[in-house]
Amino acid sequence: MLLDFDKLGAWRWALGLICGLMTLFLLLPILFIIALSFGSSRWLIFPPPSWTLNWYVELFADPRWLTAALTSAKIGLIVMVLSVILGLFASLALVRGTFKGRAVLRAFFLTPMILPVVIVAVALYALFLRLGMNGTLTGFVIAHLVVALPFAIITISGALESFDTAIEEAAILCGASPWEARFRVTLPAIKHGLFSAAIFSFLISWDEVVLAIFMASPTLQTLPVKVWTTLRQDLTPVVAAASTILVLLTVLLMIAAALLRKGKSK
Amino acid sequence: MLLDFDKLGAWRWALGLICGLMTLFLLLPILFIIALSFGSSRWLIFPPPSWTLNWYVELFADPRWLTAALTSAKIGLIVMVLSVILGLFASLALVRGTFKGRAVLRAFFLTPMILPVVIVAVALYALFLRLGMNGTLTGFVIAHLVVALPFAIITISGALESFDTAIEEAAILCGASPWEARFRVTLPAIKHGLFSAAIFSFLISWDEVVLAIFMASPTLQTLPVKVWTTLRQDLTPVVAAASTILVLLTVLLMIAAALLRKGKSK
Amino acid sequence: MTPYLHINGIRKVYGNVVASDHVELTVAKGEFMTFLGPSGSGKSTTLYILAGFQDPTKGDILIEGKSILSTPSHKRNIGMVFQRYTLFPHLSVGENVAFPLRVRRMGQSEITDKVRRALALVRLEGLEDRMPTHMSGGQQQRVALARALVYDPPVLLMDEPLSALDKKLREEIQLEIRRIHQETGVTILYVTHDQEEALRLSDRIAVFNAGRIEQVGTGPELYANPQTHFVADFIGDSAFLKGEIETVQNGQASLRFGDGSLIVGVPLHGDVKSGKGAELMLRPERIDLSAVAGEQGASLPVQVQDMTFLGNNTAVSVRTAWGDPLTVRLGFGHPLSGRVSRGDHLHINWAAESAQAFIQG
Amino acid sequence: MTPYLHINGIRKVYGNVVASDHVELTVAKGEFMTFLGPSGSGKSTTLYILAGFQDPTKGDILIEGKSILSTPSHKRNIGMVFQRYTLFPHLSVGENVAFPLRVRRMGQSEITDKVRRALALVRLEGLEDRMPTHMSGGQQQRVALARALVYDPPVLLMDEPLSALDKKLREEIQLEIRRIHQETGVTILYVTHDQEEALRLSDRIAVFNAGRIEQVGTGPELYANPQTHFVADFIGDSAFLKGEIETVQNGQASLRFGDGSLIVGVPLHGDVKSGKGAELMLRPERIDLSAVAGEQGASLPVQVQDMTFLGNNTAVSVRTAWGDPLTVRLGFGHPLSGRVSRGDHLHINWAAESAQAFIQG
Repeated sequence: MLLDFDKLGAWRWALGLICGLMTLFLLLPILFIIALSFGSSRWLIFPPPSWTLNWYVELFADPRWLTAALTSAKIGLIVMVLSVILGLFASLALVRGTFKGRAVLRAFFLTPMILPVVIVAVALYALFLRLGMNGTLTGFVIAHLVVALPFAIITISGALESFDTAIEEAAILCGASPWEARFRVTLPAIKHGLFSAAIFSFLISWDEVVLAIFMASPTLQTLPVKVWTTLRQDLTPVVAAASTILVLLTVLLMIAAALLRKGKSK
Repeated sequence: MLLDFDKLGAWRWALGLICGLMTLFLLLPILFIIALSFGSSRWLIFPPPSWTLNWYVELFADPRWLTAALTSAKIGLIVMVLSVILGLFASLALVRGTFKGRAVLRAFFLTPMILPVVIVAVALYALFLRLGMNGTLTGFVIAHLVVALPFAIITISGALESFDTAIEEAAILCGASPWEARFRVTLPAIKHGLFSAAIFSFLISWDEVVLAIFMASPTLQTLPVKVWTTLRQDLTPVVAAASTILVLLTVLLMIAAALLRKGKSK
Repeated sequence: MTPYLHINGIRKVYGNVVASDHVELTVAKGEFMTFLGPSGSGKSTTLYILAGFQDPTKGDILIEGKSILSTPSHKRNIGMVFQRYTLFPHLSVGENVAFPLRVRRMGQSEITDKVRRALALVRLEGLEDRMPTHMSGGQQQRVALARALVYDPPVLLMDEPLSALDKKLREEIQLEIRRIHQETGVTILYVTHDQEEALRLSDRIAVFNAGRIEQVGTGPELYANPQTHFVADFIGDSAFLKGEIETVQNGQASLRFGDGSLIVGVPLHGDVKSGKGAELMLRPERIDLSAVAGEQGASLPVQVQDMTFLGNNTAVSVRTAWGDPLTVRLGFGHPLSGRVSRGDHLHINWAAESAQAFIQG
Repeated sequence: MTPYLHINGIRKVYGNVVASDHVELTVAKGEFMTFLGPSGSGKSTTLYILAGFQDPTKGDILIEGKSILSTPSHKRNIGMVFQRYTLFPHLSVGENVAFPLRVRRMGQSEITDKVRRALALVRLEGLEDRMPTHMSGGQQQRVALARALVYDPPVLLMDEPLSALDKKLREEIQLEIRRIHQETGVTILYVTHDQEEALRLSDRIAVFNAGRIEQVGTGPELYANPQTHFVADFIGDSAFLKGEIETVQNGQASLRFGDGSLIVGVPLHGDVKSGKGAELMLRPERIDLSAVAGEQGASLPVQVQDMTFLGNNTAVSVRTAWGDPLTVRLGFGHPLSGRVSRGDHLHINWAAESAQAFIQG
């Protein structure tokens, strides 16, 4: 109550400065790319002389882009399912278990979050070279699962922690077996956490580029890799169109996740 | 109390499976790289015929590696300082302010976390092309600040939210001016949050590779970029040595952050 | 009584919500004044306005005749103890208490001396080096009290400082607060929702309800002579019986009840024009339960519903002939104690002057 | 009394901590038994062992002579209401109450019928479609009660079910629980730390302290005849005066106090060999304050320290000649009411048989 906007004083200016910088360096360039994807100039002249959907037509006509997008979606969906299932089991053991070394195990599950992604990529690449898994769908899924799982575990653990075990105990005293209680009471109660974990896992895979570059083969690459490699060769408005689609799906899914969280707090 | 390890049952097997997979795909490859960095074989034969520190000697002797590491450290430190300062101001406004649009502003500050990093990189690259800032230290700092700031804001906001404003009010009624109260009471009380934010911000910059590749010039590149480009040309044990150093610093800083958090909860 | 502090028609509106309205009160120097009321009744809002954390929508606050509204919080020289624990977590107990003196740029030797005396006042001598996180809630609130008093503020605000403590500790610190009030002579404004705490501590009590002060007075005054139904209900146990006003003469009413009983000569509060319905208020300890109607005073027949042994007394739930429930307490040694059964037809008797009636709103 | 439920020498150890020890109790069918004690006294641990959430380190639990320890929780057919709100958040009130019947694979028409009757029992008729999150805490605990009773369990466990509710609501639901106990005849084991709640509800009370049962009995028994200092202190108000044992005869002691006063004929509890020190326990409502020493019974001179008006009585803090403090309550109409001043020299008088003495441990 000490700080309403009229009394912000110096904060007000600092806040304005940060907003300005963020808008300048983050939002404007991305809006700029989105605008270019609808612009008629092949040479990315801004502002565009006129508006067109040509680059989207070109994008969808090119089977390589479509294949990349489908690959991304396929990998993302598999990662999502595995990440939620494994994350649920790991979270149950971490949150509910009383065995020793629980803290160590939890730290271990979160290591992929803190290791430099380029090192994870190099390490997985070296392993997959031996196993002959580079350029395979399995390789992609495992690589993305390794980075997505910590987020799924954090999200599901959080939901489990805020779920009072007394409710599960009540279900058991009501006559439900421990397994029945978990399936009929605990899982429905943490479903928002499971949905969030699913969305995060999909997005992490959908947006990931470093690991994907290492895993990719000429015949199997994800959308971010295709954007990356195309950019390296040639700055065409088709890349802007592909980028726009990537951003669009990301933002839509994040809004869905936010609405989910809001629905839960009601 | 319903689930101790002896009663884990099926969870136990699931947990064992996940641990096994994570160890196989994450920890082993990284330990493997660390081992290779001490192995005597130039051709990365495993297990190494004998142990050596040669690759570290070579690494530190090569001025390009040293320059890259210094560049990484310099950028990381600048990003750290700016991220904590800007993060503190933004958090104060977001947590304490009562103005309208606070939720929107908070969502805006967190957008860099959710946008695909390759798109952020493309967008910043396009902007910096115009501004002539690619390959400059300023460019690097701004790019990394954009991705580090959301984490700093989350960490500092969390610390501020768990700090009871009544304590600040008590300081004011004791005779401290609002600014004096903030500096003598609020800042010391959230110092753990500030330290965490500093460590996170530094690490994000230290480990980041996608933005850095776009910003890099032949004369100015960070350690992850150097690892990346060297790898593309030639798989030498020097890369393994550099990777080991990257991982080591990351893990040390994360342990420091964890100890900090533990000290706070005491 | 010299009006040292004057709360002059304070009104505070948040959006569409009126948090307090027409709050008017004078407090004498050295008085212990308690704001008593349920949560949301405006008592804390009034305290926050005094502290300067909020500005009133209307009205003024005067100390010794001068408005303090334009003085910022940190220059009002007012002490305050909060409901939540507000010790500075990174400072030791000694440094917490020294804080108000440090911001006043006092010399070190004077600070050391004053801190020692303030800690002695709250009976925590020698704990200067303890950290707040290693103290119990009761000790923390004592330190907070020492910190609020170390700079000798003329006015001390206390916002439910004991509500987080358990009963035994609360009563212990209540005694301490009373002693400290007597020793220092500071003017205290104390907010609580606990009527027993208010009765224990205060010189006078202002009863808040729905943003307004319903009545101000000493504890015995409020108990013996409540002016409104709310005050009668909030302070002390009370039973209310619904009836209709038959006649009113000299502020005394005759009430007719559902079974035709007539009770005469009851002091009546409220605006008679607003209706014929009224409630008769009885204090349980002034009601006597007996097998026959009392010869003097008033009496009504009742039937016993339930008995509960409560240690030092037995609560007997009875019901009047027209169905209103009330509870009578039989103390140890009462002739009927242990001889009442469910379903018994008995009488409640009371002295006419101990009852009051309130017009139904 | 047929011993329907038998808690046979339960001991529970967590690591180095003994949570409960030698807990031995029999409960009759349809009895309302309360476990009363401070937190950490082992009362909840005993309840959890009954529920099957924990296994005892030693001892057994028998229902109708058969051990239930090897039966898993979900097959014990026991009902339980928890301290925290445990309604299933994703199910409606009706589905919450139906849950125990669904896991028992009961037919839909029977379920509908039983749910309606269970909700009627807790006075929430027709709220089947409400979601738990849209209900008050009191309503949620009523639904939890309906869910725990819908499958007619012979035993109902209640673990401080009212502790999160405010006083008024608590008393209201206490009445409901009493009524439901009478209507259903279920055997109830009720855990609480609130002695008034225990006295209101229970047929018998088991007083827990430091993992053991100190005494079992009806409320009036425990109040009139506490066997230990702890029980005397925990149930009802009491004052303790420290003295030394002069002589003991037939279980009755003569006590000598600091000022030389001798009080004779006090029933003595505890092992006399363990020391000469003893504490005299007096119930405040059995003490009379007067200007002169009583002619019958026992008497001690005291000096008035402080008075507090508390509505239906005035608490007078007095101090004995050797400095022990105690509080006497003057009810309305007491001859000294309103005539006591600080510093007055008065006497406390009591009937000899109303006091008890406990050996100091």
